[in-house]
Parts: sequence; C-alpha cells; structure tokens
Amino acid sequence: MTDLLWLVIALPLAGAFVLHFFGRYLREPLSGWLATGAIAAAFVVSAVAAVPFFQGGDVEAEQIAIWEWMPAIGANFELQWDPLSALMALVVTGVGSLIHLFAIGYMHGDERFHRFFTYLNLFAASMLTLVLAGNYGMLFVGWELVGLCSYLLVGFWYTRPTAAAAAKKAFVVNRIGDFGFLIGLMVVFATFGTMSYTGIFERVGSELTTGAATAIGLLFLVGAAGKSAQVPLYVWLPDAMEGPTPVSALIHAATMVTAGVYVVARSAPIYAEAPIASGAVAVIGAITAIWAASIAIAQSDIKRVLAYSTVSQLGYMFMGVGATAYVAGVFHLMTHAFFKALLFLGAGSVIHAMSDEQDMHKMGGLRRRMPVTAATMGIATLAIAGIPPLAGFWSKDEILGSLFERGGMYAALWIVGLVTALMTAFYMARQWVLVFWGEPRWEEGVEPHESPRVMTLPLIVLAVLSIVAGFVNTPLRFTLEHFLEPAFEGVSLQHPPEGWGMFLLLAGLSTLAGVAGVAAAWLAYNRPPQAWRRFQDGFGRLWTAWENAYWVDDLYATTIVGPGRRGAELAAFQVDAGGIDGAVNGVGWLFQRVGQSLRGLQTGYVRNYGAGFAAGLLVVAIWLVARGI
Amino acid sequence: MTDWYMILAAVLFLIGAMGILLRRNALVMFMCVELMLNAVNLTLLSAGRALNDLDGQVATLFVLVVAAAEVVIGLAIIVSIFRQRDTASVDALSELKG
Amino acid sequence: MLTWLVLLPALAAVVVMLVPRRRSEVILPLGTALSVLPLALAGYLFAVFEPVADYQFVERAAWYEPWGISWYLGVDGISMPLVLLTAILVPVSLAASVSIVDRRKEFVIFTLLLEAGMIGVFLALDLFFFFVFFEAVLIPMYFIIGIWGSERRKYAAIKFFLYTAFGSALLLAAVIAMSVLHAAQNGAPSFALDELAGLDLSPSTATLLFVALALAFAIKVPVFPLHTWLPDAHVEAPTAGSVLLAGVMLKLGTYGLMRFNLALFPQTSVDWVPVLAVLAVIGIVYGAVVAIVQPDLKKLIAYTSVSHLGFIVLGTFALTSGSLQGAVIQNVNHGLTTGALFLLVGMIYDRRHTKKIAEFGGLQKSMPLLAGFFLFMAFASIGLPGLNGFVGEFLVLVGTFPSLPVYAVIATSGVVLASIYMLWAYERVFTGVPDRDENRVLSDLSPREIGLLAPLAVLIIVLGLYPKVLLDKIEPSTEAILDRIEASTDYRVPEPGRLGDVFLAGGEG
Amino acid sequence: MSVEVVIFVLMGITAVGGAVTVVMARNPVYSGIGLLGTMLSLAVIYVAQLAHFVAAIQIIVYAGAVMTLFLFVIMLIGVDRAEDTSENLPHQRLIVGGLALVTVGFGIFLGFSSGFDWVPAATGDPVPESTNGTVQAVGESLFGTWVLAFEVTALLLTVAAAGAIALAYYRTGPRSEE
Amino acid sequence: MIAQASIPAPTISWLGIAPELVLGLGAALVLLIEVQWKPPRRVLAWTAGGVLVLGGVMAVVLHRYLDAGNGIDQLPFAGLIALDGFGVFARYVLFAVAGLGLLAARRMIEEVGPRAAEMLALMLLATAGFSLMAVSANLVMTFLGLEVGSISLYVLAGFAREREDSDEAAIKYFLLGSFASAVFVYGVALVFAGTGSFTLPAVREYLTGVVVLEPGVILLGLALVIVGLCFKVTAAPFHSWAPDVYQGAPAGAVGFMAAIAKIGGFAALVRILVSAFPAMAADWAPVVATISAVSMVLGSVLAIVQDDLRRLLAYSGVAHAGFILTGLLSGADGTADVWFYLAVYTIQLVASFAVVAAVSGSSGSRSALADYAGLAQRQPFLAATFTVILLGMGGLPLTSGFVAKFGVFTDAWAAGYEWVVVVGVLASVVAFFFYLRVVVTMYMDEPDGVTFSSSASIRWVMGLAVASTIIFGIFPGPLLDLAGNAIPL
Repeated sequence: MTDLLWLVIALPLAGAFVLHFFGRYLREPLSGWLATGAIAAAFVVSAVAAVPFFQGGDVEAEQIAIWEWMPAIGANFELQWDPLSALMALVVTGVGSLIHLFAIGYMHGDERFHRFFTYLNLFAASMLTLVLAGNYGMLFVGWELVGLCSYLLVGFWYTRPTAAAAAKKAFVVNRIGDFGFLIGLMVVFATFGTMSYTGIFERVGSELTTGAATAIGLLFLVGAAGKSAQVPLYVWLPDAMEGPTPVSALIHAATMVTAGVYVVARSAPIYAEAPIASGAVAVIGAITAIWAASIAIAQSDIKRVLAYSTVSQLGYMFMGVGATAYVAGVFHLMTHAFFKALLFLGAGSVIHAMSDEQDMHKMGGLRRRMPVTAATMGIATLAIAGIPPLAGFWSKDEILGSLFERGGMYAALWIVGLVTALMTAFYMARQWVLVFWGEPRWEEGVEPHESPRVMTLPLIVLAVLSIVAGFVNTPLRFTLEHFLEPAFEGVSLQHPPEGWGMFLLLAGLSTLAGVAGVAAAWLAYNRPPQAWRRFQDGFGRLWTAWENAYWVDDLYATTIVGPGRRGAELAAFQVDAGGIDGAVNGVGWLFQRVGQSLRGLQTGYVRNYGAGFAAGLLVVAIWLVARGI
Repeated sequence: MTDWYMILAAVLFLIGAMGILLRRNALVMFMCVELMLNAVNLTLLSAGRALNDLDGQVATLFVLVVAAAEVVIGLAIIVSIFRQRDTASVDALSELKG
Repeated sequence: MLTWLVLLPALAAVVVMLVPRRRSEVILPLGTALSVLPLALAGYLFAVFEPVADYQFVERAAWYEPWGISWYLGVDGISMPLVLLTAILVPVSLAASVSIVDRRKEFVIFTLLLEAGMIGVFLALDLFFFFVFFEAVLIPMYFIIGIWGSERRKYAAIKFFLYTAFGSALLLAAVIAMSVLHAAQNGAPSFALDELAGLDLSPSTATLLFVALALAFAIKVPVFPLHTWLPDAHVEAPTAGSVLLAGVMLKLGTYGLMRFNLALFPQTSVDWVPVLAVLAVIGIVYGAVVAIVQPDLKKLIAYTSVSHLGFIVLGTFALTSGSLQGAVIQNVNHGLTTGALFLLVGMIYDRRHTKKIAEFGGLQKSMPLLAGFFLFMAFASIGLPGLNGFVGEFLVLVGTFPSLPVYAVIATSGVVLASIYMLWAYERVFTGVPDRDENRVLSDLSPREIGLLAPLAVLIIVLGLYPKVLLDKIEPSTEAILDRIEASTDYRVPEPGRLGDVFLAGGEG
Repeated sequence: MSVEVVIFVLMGITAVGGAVTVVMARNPVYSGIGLLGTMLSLAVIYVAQLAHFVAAIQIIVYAGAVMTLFLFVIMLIGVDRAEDTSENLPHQRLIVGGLALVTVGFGIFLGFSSGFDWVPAATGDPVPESTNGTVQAVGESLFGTWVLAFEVTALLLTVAAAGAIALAYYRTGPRSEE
Repeated sequence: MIAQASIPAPTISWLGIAPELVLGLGAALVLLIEVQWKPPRRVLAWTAGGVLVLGGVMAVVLHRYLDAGNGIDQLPFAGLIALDGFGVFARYVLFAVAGLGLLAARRMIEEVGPRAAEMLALMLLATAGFSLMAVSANLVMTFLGLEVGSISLYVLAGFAREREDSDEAAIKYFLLGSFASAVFVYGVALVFAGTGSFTLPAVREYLTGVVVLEPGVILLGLALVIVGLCFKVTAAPFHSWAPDVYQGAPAGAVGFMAAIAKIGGFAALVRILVSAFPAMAADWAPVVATISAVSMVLGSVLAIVQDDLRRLLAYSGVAHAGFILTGLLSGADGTADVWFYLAVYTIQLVASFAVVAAVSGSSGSRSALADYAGLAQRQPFLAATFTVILLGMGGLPLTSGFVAKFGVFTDAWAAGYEWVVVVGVLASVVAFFFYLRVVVTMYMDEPDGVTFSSSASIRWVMGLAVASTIIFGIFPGPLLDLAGNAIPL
C-alpha cells in the first residue's frame, strides 16, 4: 500500500492543478466538491496505508524514494512512513476534509470561489509534503510551501490592505524563523553529510556532539517558533485572522502552525542529545502559553481570541515536546486540531451568520438562533478548558503531568501551565458566553441564522471528535503511545507520574483550574454589558495591556521595522546613490575636470605650442644624454 | 677645434629656437628657423671634416635646398595670411584652440 | 557544431538585415523564428551532452598561428546550461518586444548579434576569443540600452559600457600577460585555457592575474561595491535588454570567475576566498536591503540581482561540491526568474508607462493573471522550495556552510530580506483597491504574453522539482574543478562531520 | 694660434651677434640683416674648413636668393618698421628663459663632466685632402652616391612651385565677411 | 685637373624607386595636363587616381621581384634606400591610404576651383615624399622625404584660403613643422657626428661593432630624431599642432594629411630605431615608453572634453600614436604589429574624416559634435559605417582595431613594459568614452534640422574602410603575415 503513498500528496496537488487551470469553467459548488473529494481521497489513502500501524506489532518505518532532487546535499524527494507521519497525515487530511466541506458553504458567493479551493488543496498537498517528507530538505519544501499557501490565503481578499499586509507579515515573520531553520539544516548537513532522517538518526549516537546537537536544536527552535507562532515570533498569527475563517481553522489552528511541534517531535533523537535545546523549547513554550493566554482574555474580536488561544495552546505543545514528552505533545496537537478547528469553524459560522461581524461585543444571545453552532462550540470550549472527559483534558493533563514528573525547572513550567489552563478556561468561556448568552447586542439589520448543513456537519463531526479523541491515550489505555512508539525508537520519552494517586491529584488540580476559569467567566459575563465592563475595569492598566497585546506590534514597529527601514533608506539613497555611485560618477567627473584643465594648455598660441614642444624635447634630450655619461 | 665649431652651432641652434618661441612676427620666426638650419649645416660640415668624410658637406647642400624650398612655401603662406588679415603676428592667429 | 551555434544567430542577423525596410512588419516574427534555430541546436546538444567532466563537441582550428590563437570551442557542464539559457531567453525577449516600433530592424539585429556574442563567451576555450566575445557583447547591449531605453538611456548606456569595458581592459592585460608567460615558458604563445592552466606562476604573478580577472568578472557580476552600473542599466534598458542583461550578461561574470579564476589560479583562489566571500555576502545583504526601499519597480528587481548574484559568487568560492553545483544552477535559475520578472515589469510598463511603485496599487483587480505570474516569479526569486530559485540558493547555502560557516549564516539573512522586498513590492503594486483611475482599466495579459511567460514558468517548476536534468550534467564538471584545486593546493573539501568537532565543539570541550 | 682659430673667433662672434640680432631686433629688416650676417660669417667658417663649394652655395643661395626673398616679402607686406616686442603671452618668456637656462646649464654640466665627446667616431686629426670640398669632389659625391637624394630635391622644388602657386597665385571669389 | 676627371655614371635601380618615380612624374603630368588642356577636374582626378594605381602596381611588381630574390641589391643608390619587406608594406599602406584619401577628397577637388591640379599634384608628391621617407635607409634621405611630404601638407592645410581657419592651420603647421624638421635634421647631424654615417645599416654596424665610450652625442642626436618624428606622428607632448591643424585644414584633405604623415613618420621612426639603434634599445625604449604613455593618457583625457569632432579625432590620434609606440618597445619583434596597427588605423582615420567632410562640406568648418545629432536618421549608411569605424578605432573586438591593439600590447608586455600596457588598456577604456559620445550623438540625439549630404565616393570610402575593419578584425592572418615580413634591413 505504501507504494501508492505518493497519492496522498498527489491527490490534493492534482486537485489544485485542475482547479487552477480549469476551475473557472466549473460551476461554483463543483470546484469545492472536487477539492473536498481530493483531500478526502487522500485521507482514505493514508488511512489505508496506516492500517499496519493500527494493527500493532513490529512495523518498521518505511522510506519511499520518489525521485532525486539535490543529491549533493542528500535532499531528495522521499517519503517517511511511520506512525508519527501517519498520524499527522490523518489529522491533516481528516480535519482538512471537514474544513474543505465547511468552506463550500462559507465561501458561497465569493467571486474567486474556485481559486480559494485551489489554494486550499495546494495547502493540503504542501502540508502533507511536510509531514510525509523523508528528509529535512523535503520537509523544508513543505515547510515553505505551507507558508506560501498561508500567504495566498491570508491575503485572499487582496483588496483589503490589512489582509495584504497581514499576508506579507505572516510570510516575512515565518521567514525570520526560517533563517534559523535553514542554518539548522546547514549544520545538519555539515554534521551528518546527509539530510535524510534515517541517515541522520543512525548517526546521532556516533557523529553528533552535544555542541552540534544543541546548535541544531536551538536553530530548529527558531524555525519552529516562527512557524508555530511562539514568542517572540508569534505576532503574525493574530494578524493572519484577516484570511477567510476556514483558512484560520485549517492553517492557523489545526495544521500548519503545528509544524513546529512536528519538527521538534521528528527531531527527537537530536533533541535527546541536547538537553539545553530541549529545555529552551519548553521554556519558550511556557512563556508563549501564558503570554498569549493573558492577551486572549481581553480580546473582543472573536477570531483574535482564538488566534491568541492557538498561540497559547501551541506553547503547551512546545512545553510538552520540550520536556521530551513527545507523545503528550503530539497528543495535544491532535486533540487541539479537533477542538480548535471546531472553534474556528464555529466562529466562522457565527461570523457568517452575523454578516461578517467579528466583534463579540456586538453579539450575544445567539444560542437561540444558532443552536448547533452554540452547542458544538460549547463542547469545544469545554474541551479546550480541560474539563474531563473531553479531549483537551486528557492531552493537556498528560503534558502537565509530564512536566511535573520531570521536576526541577519543569516543575516551575508546570505551575505556569496550570495558571495558563485557568486563563484558557476563563477566556474561552468568556467568548462562549459573550457570543451565545446574554441579550442580543446586534447591529441594526443583522439577522443571524443557523448555517447550512454543509457547514454544520463538519461542526458536528468535530464536536464528536473533540469529545472522544481524548480516549486514545488515557492512563487506562495508552493506545496512542504504543501507536507512536516505533517513531520514537531509541528516544526516552517523558511520562506523567505513575499511579492513580498522583494522576488524580494532578488531574484534580487541572480540572479545578478549568472549572474555576469557566465559572469565573460565567459569573463575570453572563450579565449586562455595564456589569462586565466594570469587571474588566477592575483589572486596571493590566486589562489595557492585554487588550493591546502588550503593545508588542508597536514595539516591533519602533525598534525593528522603523529603524530597519530607515537603515535601508540610508543604504539605498545615501550610501549607494550618494557614496558608491557618487564615487563612480566622481571618477568620470574627475576625468572631465582634468581634461578641461588640460585644455587650458592648448591655448591656440603657436608659440605656446613651441614652448611645450621645446620642453618635451629638453626632457627627452636630457634623459637620453644623461644615460650616456 | 671641432668641438668649438659644434658648440658654436649648438649656440646658434639654441638662439634660433629661442627666437621662435619669443618673437611673434611670422617672418622673424621663420628667419629663426633658417638660423637653426644654418646651425645644422655648420654641425654637419664640421663633423664631416672631423670624420674625414665629404658626406657632411653634401648633406649640407641638401639641407640648404630644403631650407630654400621651405622659404618659398613659408613666405607664400605668410603673404597669404597678410593679405587676409593685415598682420604678420602669429599671436593674432589663435582662434583654434582647446 | 558549436561554431554553428555561434554563427546561427549572426547569420540570422544578416538575414534580418536583408529584409527591406518597408516590410518591417515581418521583422520581429522573422527574427523570433530565426532565433529558435540556435535554441533547437542548443537543445539538441544538451540532449546528447554526456554527463562527464571533459569538454564536449570540441572544435579547434588555428586562427593565427604565430600568436598562438585558435578558434577553440567546447562545452562542459558549467557552460552547457548557460548556453541553453541564452538560447531560451533570446527568442523570449524578441517576442516580448512588440512595443518597440522605432528602428525595429536594428533592434532585432542587435539582439541576435548579442546572442551570438553571449554564446561565444560561454563556448570559447581560447582566452583570446573569450575576451573578444566578452567585450563584443557590450556593443549590441549598449545600443539596445542607448537607443530603445527610457529617459536617462544615454547616461545608463555609457556608464554600462565604460564600467564593464574598464573591467575587460584589465582582463585583456591579464590575457596578454598569460600568453607572454606561456611563450616564455613553453616557447610559443598560447591562449588555450587548458594550456594556460599548466603555467608555472609565481605567487605574486598569480595574485596579480587573479585580481585582474576577478575584477573584470566582478564588475560584470556585479559584486559589491562595483554594482552601481547595474541599476541604471536595468532601469533604462528596454524590456528585452533588461531580460538579457540580467538573464545572461551578468552570468558572464560568474561564469568567468568559475571557469577562469578557479581553473587558472587554484592556489590564489583558495587564498582569496575570504575576500570574495566577504564581498559576496555584503552584496547579498546590501543588495537586498537597498532593494527594499527602491521607489522604482525595475530598479528594485535590479538590486535583487546584486543580492542573488552574491549567492553565486559565494557558492563559487565556497569550494564544495554542493556550493559549486548550486552556483552553476543558480546562474540558470536567476536568468529565468529575473528575466521573467523583467518581462512582467515591461508588460506593466507597456500598459501604464511608469515603473514607479507609488503609481500603482490594486493592479491585481484589473490584471489577475499578470499579478499571478508576478507573484509566481516573485516567489521563485524569493527562493520558495519547489521552484528553481530555492534549489540554487539552498545548494549554495548548505554547500557553503561546511567551508565558510559564518558567511553562510550571514548570507542566509538574504533569504529573509528577499521575502521583505518582494512581498512588500507586491503588496504595494498589486493589492489593495485600485485608487487611481488609470489602474482600474488595464487589460490583462494577452495570449501572446502568456505564451512568453508560461514556458519560463514551466521551466521554473521543472528545475525546482527535478533539477537533476541539470545537476547530472553539471556535477562532473564541478567535481573536476574541485579535484584540480585539491590536487594543486593544500585545500581539502570539508567532509561532513568535521563541523561537529571543530566548529561547534562547545559541548565536548 | 692658427689662422683658423682667429677666423673662428671673429666669425663666431659675428655669427652669434647676427643671430642675437635676428631674435632681438625690433625691426624685421634688422633681423634680416642679422641673419645675413650670420650666414656670411658661416660662409667664411666653411671656407676655413675647406668647404669651398658649400660656402659658395651658402652665399649664392642663402645670402643671395633666400635673404632677398625675405627682404622682398618684408617690404611687400610692409612690416619694415619697429614693432612692439613686449610679451603678451603670460609666462612665455619665463618658460623660455627657464628652458634656455636648463639647456645652458646642462650644456655646461656636460662640458665639465668630460663625458661628452662631440665627434666620438672621429679617428684622428682631419685630413685636408679627404674633405677638400672642391666642386669636383662634391659633384662626384653628389652625382654618384647621392644621386637619388639629388633627384629628390627635384620633387621638393616641384612641391615648392606647385605649393606657391596654389597658395598665392589664384584668387578665389570675394572673401566672405564673417 | 679640373676638367679631366669624369664622374662615373651612377647605377640607378629604376625598379627600386619605381613607385615614387611614377608618383613624381604623375604629379608633373597632372600639372601639365592642367596647363595644356584645362580639362574638367574629373579628368584630373582620374589621372591622379590612375597614377596612384600605377604606383601601387609598381609596388606590387617590386614586391614580387624581391620575393623572387634573384640577387637584387637591397641597398641601391649606395644605401640611400632599402628594398625590404618593410618598405614593401609601407608602400602598400601608403598607396592604399592615399587612394582612399583621394577618394574622400573627391568633392573637395570639385570645389577647390582652378587649383585642383595643384592639389592633386601635392597629394601625389606628399605620398611620394612619405613613401621615400619610409623606404629611406639614409638619414638625409629620410629628411628629404620628410620635407617633400611635409611641405606638401603645409600647403594642403592652407588650401581653403577663403576660410581664416585654414590660414591659421597652415601657419601653425608650417612654423611648428619647420621647427620640428630643424630639430630632426640637427639630430641627424649629431648622429652623423657620433657615428660617422648617415646610413642606417652602417650606424647599426658601428654601434654593434664598437663600444662607444662617450655616446652622449649619439644619444642627443637620437633624442632629437625621436622628438622630430614624434612631432610628425602627433605623439604627446609634441602633438599640440594637430588639433588646431585638423580643425582648420579643409575637411576634404585632413584625413589624407593626418594619415599619410603618420605613416611616413612612424615608418621612419620604426626604421631608424629598429634598423640603426637596436644596440641602444635599452636607452631609447624607456623614453619611447614614456612618450607612449603620456600620449595615451593625454590624448584620451583631452579627447573626452572636445566638442568638435575634428579636434576629438586629433586627440584620439595622439592616443593612437601612443598605442602604436607601445609596439615599438619590443624592437624588431614589434614592427609587424606596428604596421598592422598603422594600416588599420590610418584607413579608419581617413574614413572618419570622410564623414567629417560629408557633414561639414569639404572645405567647411562645421564639425561641432552637435552637428552630428541624428545622423543615423538622415544618413543611416554613413552613421552605421562611421559607428563601425569609431568602434574599430576604440579597439572593440571583432574589429581590426582590436587585433591591432592586442598585437602592440602583447609586444610591449613581452618587452617587459607591463606598466605601459596597463596604462594602455585603461586609456582605451577612456577612449571608448569619447568614441561612444559620437555614436550617442548620431544615434540617440534627435536631428536639429541640419541636412547632410554624402557622395558616392564617400560611401565607397566608408564601405571599403568598414570592410577592412571587419575583415581584418575577424581574419587578420593574411595582413599580419604580410606585416610579419615588414622587418627593416
């Protein structure tokens, strides 16, 4: 079956290709269905190919060569098929299919409908390239292509200047991360002489020094921080909400942004040699988690809340993989894909219903108009808040447990995680309450309505997944752990503490945090606006700081972008045009000047000429005669 | 003795050359050229004598002929210019320059 | 065969010359059609080109025996891709030149002569003829800029010519010097590359010659700080001129560096690696930084060439297998990508008669296809994996790192900057709502224009995904260069793994 | 002190004096006279050096024909009056003076350096017979070894004739007043 | 005693001087025809042309005869002239250039009024004079040839009497020329004093056979000879007459004048230095190198700032003189390259002035660079050919000018004068600038209403010059081989 694995990438790619060239000839829904079909087929193919892993037993990871690309640096097109990539592929294609489906409804009536699905399919192909790649070179192909698709999709409504700027910002900030990632790749090649996973991991023990491993780990962290929106490179993700909501769901929640987590997990054998780099991953994750969570508390834009929430949750995943609890990290990646996609799609449904209104202050009471959306989003909110037995509880708890068990610095991170969990529960519940409860605060002329079936169906499916997905890895039954084991062969994994006592204690704590957060939000926000405004004012300047995301964008603008631009202008207009080119033109000018002044010698007076002649003669004569004496 | 002839010739040559550079009357300048040619003649002749070679004298004759031919053309040019401009000063002829 | 490759464009020029002036409407189609002949021949040669290190299809005939000059042509893996690139870009630029109405016949003739010269440069294995072609290409390009350029064309044309001629003057002196040395050492002068490679040079002589050659080529490339002719020339040149200038003529410099500096002066090359690497890296960063704030779209793309060509120079002097291959293939990639970008700018210019970025905005609304192509080419230029630009840059960077780690790291920032200048330009030109009336009514690409861009786009994808079509043929030649350098110097191409021990040995102490 | 030395000193002084007159005289006619004096002095010196034929030609051609022509032209174009000899070119006299000074200085340096021989190829004292410039001796040489050069003087004279005609003989139309 | 001794009849090598003889007689013939029949000027021109052709045929015959090598005396007339490959090539170049010059002067001949016969005669005589100068193996003979040629040129410079410029050109040329001639002949006299001979081979033998302990006088003579000839070839700093004379002299004749004087001057210079003074090469070569470098730099830099095409060409000629002199640095090895350079350059020079004549009128003075604006639109052929010529003079590859520069630079490098070559290549870049300025004006400036006329003869000149420029640029072999035999005896 793995012989046909390339179809997983090829199917959506073909979909994109067909849609690109012939999309305009298809009627509107047809192109959407085509795209959905392509990615659904990819899901089927990957599911079938993954069957051996589900069956358990000793299943070897497979490398499937496709064609040689840059053999000189060991970067070729080859696929890696092991449980980790299988899981990622399933998540991508599965969640992707649902989001495609949703988008058929959401993008209804857009004049570039087929173009949207072209990009979606292209994105799916790129993301699958990323996760199925058999070496870092090919991984980087996918890594960059998803960035491209993100650029295209964020800037889909290109006539909005904010969208175009956000798209550019997303790509550029990602590129800054890539700067590190690329250098990491160079170090990898310089160290191992190849880029293929198998080649590298075989030699990790023998060739890799701690120094090199740390370098690679930290450099990969830079790249991962860019792609997965970690501090300090997370700033692009909230802006990326300018894109259509299915894009936010697919790219900026479920799949692309998790690529960083994937890379760290994939590079587990290298991180295993570099505890400092691992620790850095965890610390960055922790900082991001609490930092973004705090910002999310005060956001009023429905999608921005989700964006900062995503950043925060990605921080969780980083904490997990940083603590070498790779399974926990990947587990959270998976569950997060479900409930966050659900949240985004739900938000999309709301925005769709509210005629593109995104300000939660102008919503309220929607539960009656949109029961399905309200219910599914409620489930997702509880899931992300970590309320048992929903999916988020299990995965989050496993991360927290692993941090606790690891001890030392990681114990401090555990506290951070716990606080973040509290905040997460609060702001998610706040959102849910603001949108669906209370009295309607709608603008004039807005008539919310439940979304069509094509949009609600994915919501329902995802809601189900958000409920049940947690059970794949519980202290009762570590299914996922066993499933992923072949991918982390030879790497020691961090686990939560053994024993029910500890589990119940820790789970109790995190559940308490979740419940407390939800309850606080309910109490604070299920009231008239004046009341919750007073509540917010109670936080004083802190709330303003959160509302403005700690003014980080302004900070970057004044410290990096502004000086950078002034520097570039200095280089372009002073140094280049004035200095270097001025020197070049100065040479020309000098010749002209010398020529002009020499012209003065040619006075037109024949006797002057005679004198010049005589002078030359004298010099020659004296020179020659002097040689003779 | 020969050296003195040669020195005399050199002095005459030098005076002629200076005359060309110092006088602006075309005719006088031209006379200075003749002076220089005479100096050359003296040189040729004296050298020929010192070398016991008659060729020096013969060469003198050729220089003399050349001088004569130059005179013809030079004076023709000067006359031509004088007819047009009423001056024999070469300093007046400095339109072409630069 | 190779002689014909040089002669065909020249003969085509003669044919065009014979077309009576009153039949001017046939000139451009005829010229384009004729320029396909060299392409066909080059394509055939490429197809039968064996992936071995030796020169192939070699032709040699004495030209003037007493001076030791011979008509000596041949291709190897380094020149073959460039020949093909030239043959591809010339028909494209000709076909793109419909907006040139005034003195069209001369234009076609000059372009074809330019092609002959450029192919000659890549084929010549005799330094005399290399120089001849190297300098001869200046004239057609000079006229193309000077006659059909925009406002400051005269200034740009003369600057271009003099600047590059200054470089070639030094080249000439060096070439003469080498032949004289050959005469002194072997009894007879010679200009053949392989024979001059055997010269016994004192270090100081080799350094002088190396510098002269490097300077000549660096101006052509252009390497910072010798680059200021380039923006002027590009901005003023007509579209076809810019395409060929950026696409091919800059490659004469990088080609020269690789072909002659490395081959003739291995030891000096190794000694001078730091200098050239520093300049290359400065060029990469500086070109990109300066490009960011350019107000003129064409000038912006011109500065990106400074940056991209810096990668090639860096790759050339990093002296590893990957970096050299990357440098060669980046030559081709940059030619295709930047050529296409200039075509696109030309198409915009034909419609709007301005290149000022501030004049644009929201063009995607009226010209979605053009915008799409532009974005595609922009991403190819940025170095998006899957497109050709990445292959070259990635090979160069990854190949450079083992030998020049610090430079590679700094050069990588060029990748970041590339996304800034390209995407910011795209944002300003194409996105947003068109707020000027003249930007709203522009017509999108015509089928002819699509026909010009599509082949380039296809090539860009093919080279991006399957660069082996070129790499297979390049590799033996680049390996041969490295072998030669290793054989004649102490330099050793770094082996993988060394870095972990030497460069980053922090952990183990 | 031989006769030749006496002649040399006397004629040398007159020759140099004539030459200086040529350069210094304010009136071109005096310059002409000075030149004539130099030429005659040289003719005497030629005789002293046994160059009889050359001396004769010197007087006939130079003093006779050439100088007559000069004086004729002086009269013809009417510059036979004192002219302003002040220098109007800036630095000209300074430059010429400097050049002359350097030349003379170098000459004196050469004279004292004793490394300069005017006729190094000379093998010994002059032999009067060998350079006795009688008409016959000179004629033999002139029409023997030098015959081609002699013929070339014909070309020279043709040039002079044709040139003089071209320059002076024809009058083209009225001068355009510019 | 006086009467008896008969003078033995000299041996005359008629063939040896046949080309010059033809020219001299031809000049006389032209004058006679004019006096006798007053025919249309066309007839005179054709006669002169025929004479040149016949002279050329004689040169060919002489060449064949020499090649056959059947015991001909190579130093006839007691060594006054030398019959060698050097002279053969010199005559070829001279006759070819004179022919082109005659063709270019075709319109001037029509316009010059009744003086056409004199003009033609003077052109023929000038050619004869410089030809003699080139074949002469005797310094006095060289001087005579120099004077025959120079005096003819003085007259030609002043030929356009209706223009004041022409007078000025003539008097400047004449005064400075006579000054330089006097210097040259003084140098000849001193060389004679120093070596005891006027004959070049004899001088060489003397200098190689004897160690001259006090060579001061020879060196002084040599210095004067070099300077005198450098004046003729417009090498700096002895060039100052050239721009003024080129600008003032009638356009129809300037090309001829400039080219032919350069050929004669260089021929004499090369012959004297290579044939007579190889033993002193260590002394004169640095001087020549310096003069060469000064010429290249000064000529190029001054040409940049000229606004008048003729002055520009004059200064470029100064630079070219410098380039040619570099070939001289390697002595006999370089003569072939010097000749090649001279041949291609003088042809281009004549052609350039043919364009000047076409634009300004044969005797006119309108040669400001601005007048050439838009020539490409008005006279495409003229502009295109002139462009090739200019690029050829600039030394662009694929033109003869490049091969020429390449040759002389190689010689200089081989002779150890690397610095001169570096100066030279840099100067040629500067040279490109001013040549391109002309091209820019012709092609890239709009015409300002000036009309240009070109005649068939000028188109012929341009066609031939361009053909030679390109052919010798791509296939220089035959000409180089021919020049390779141009070694003086």
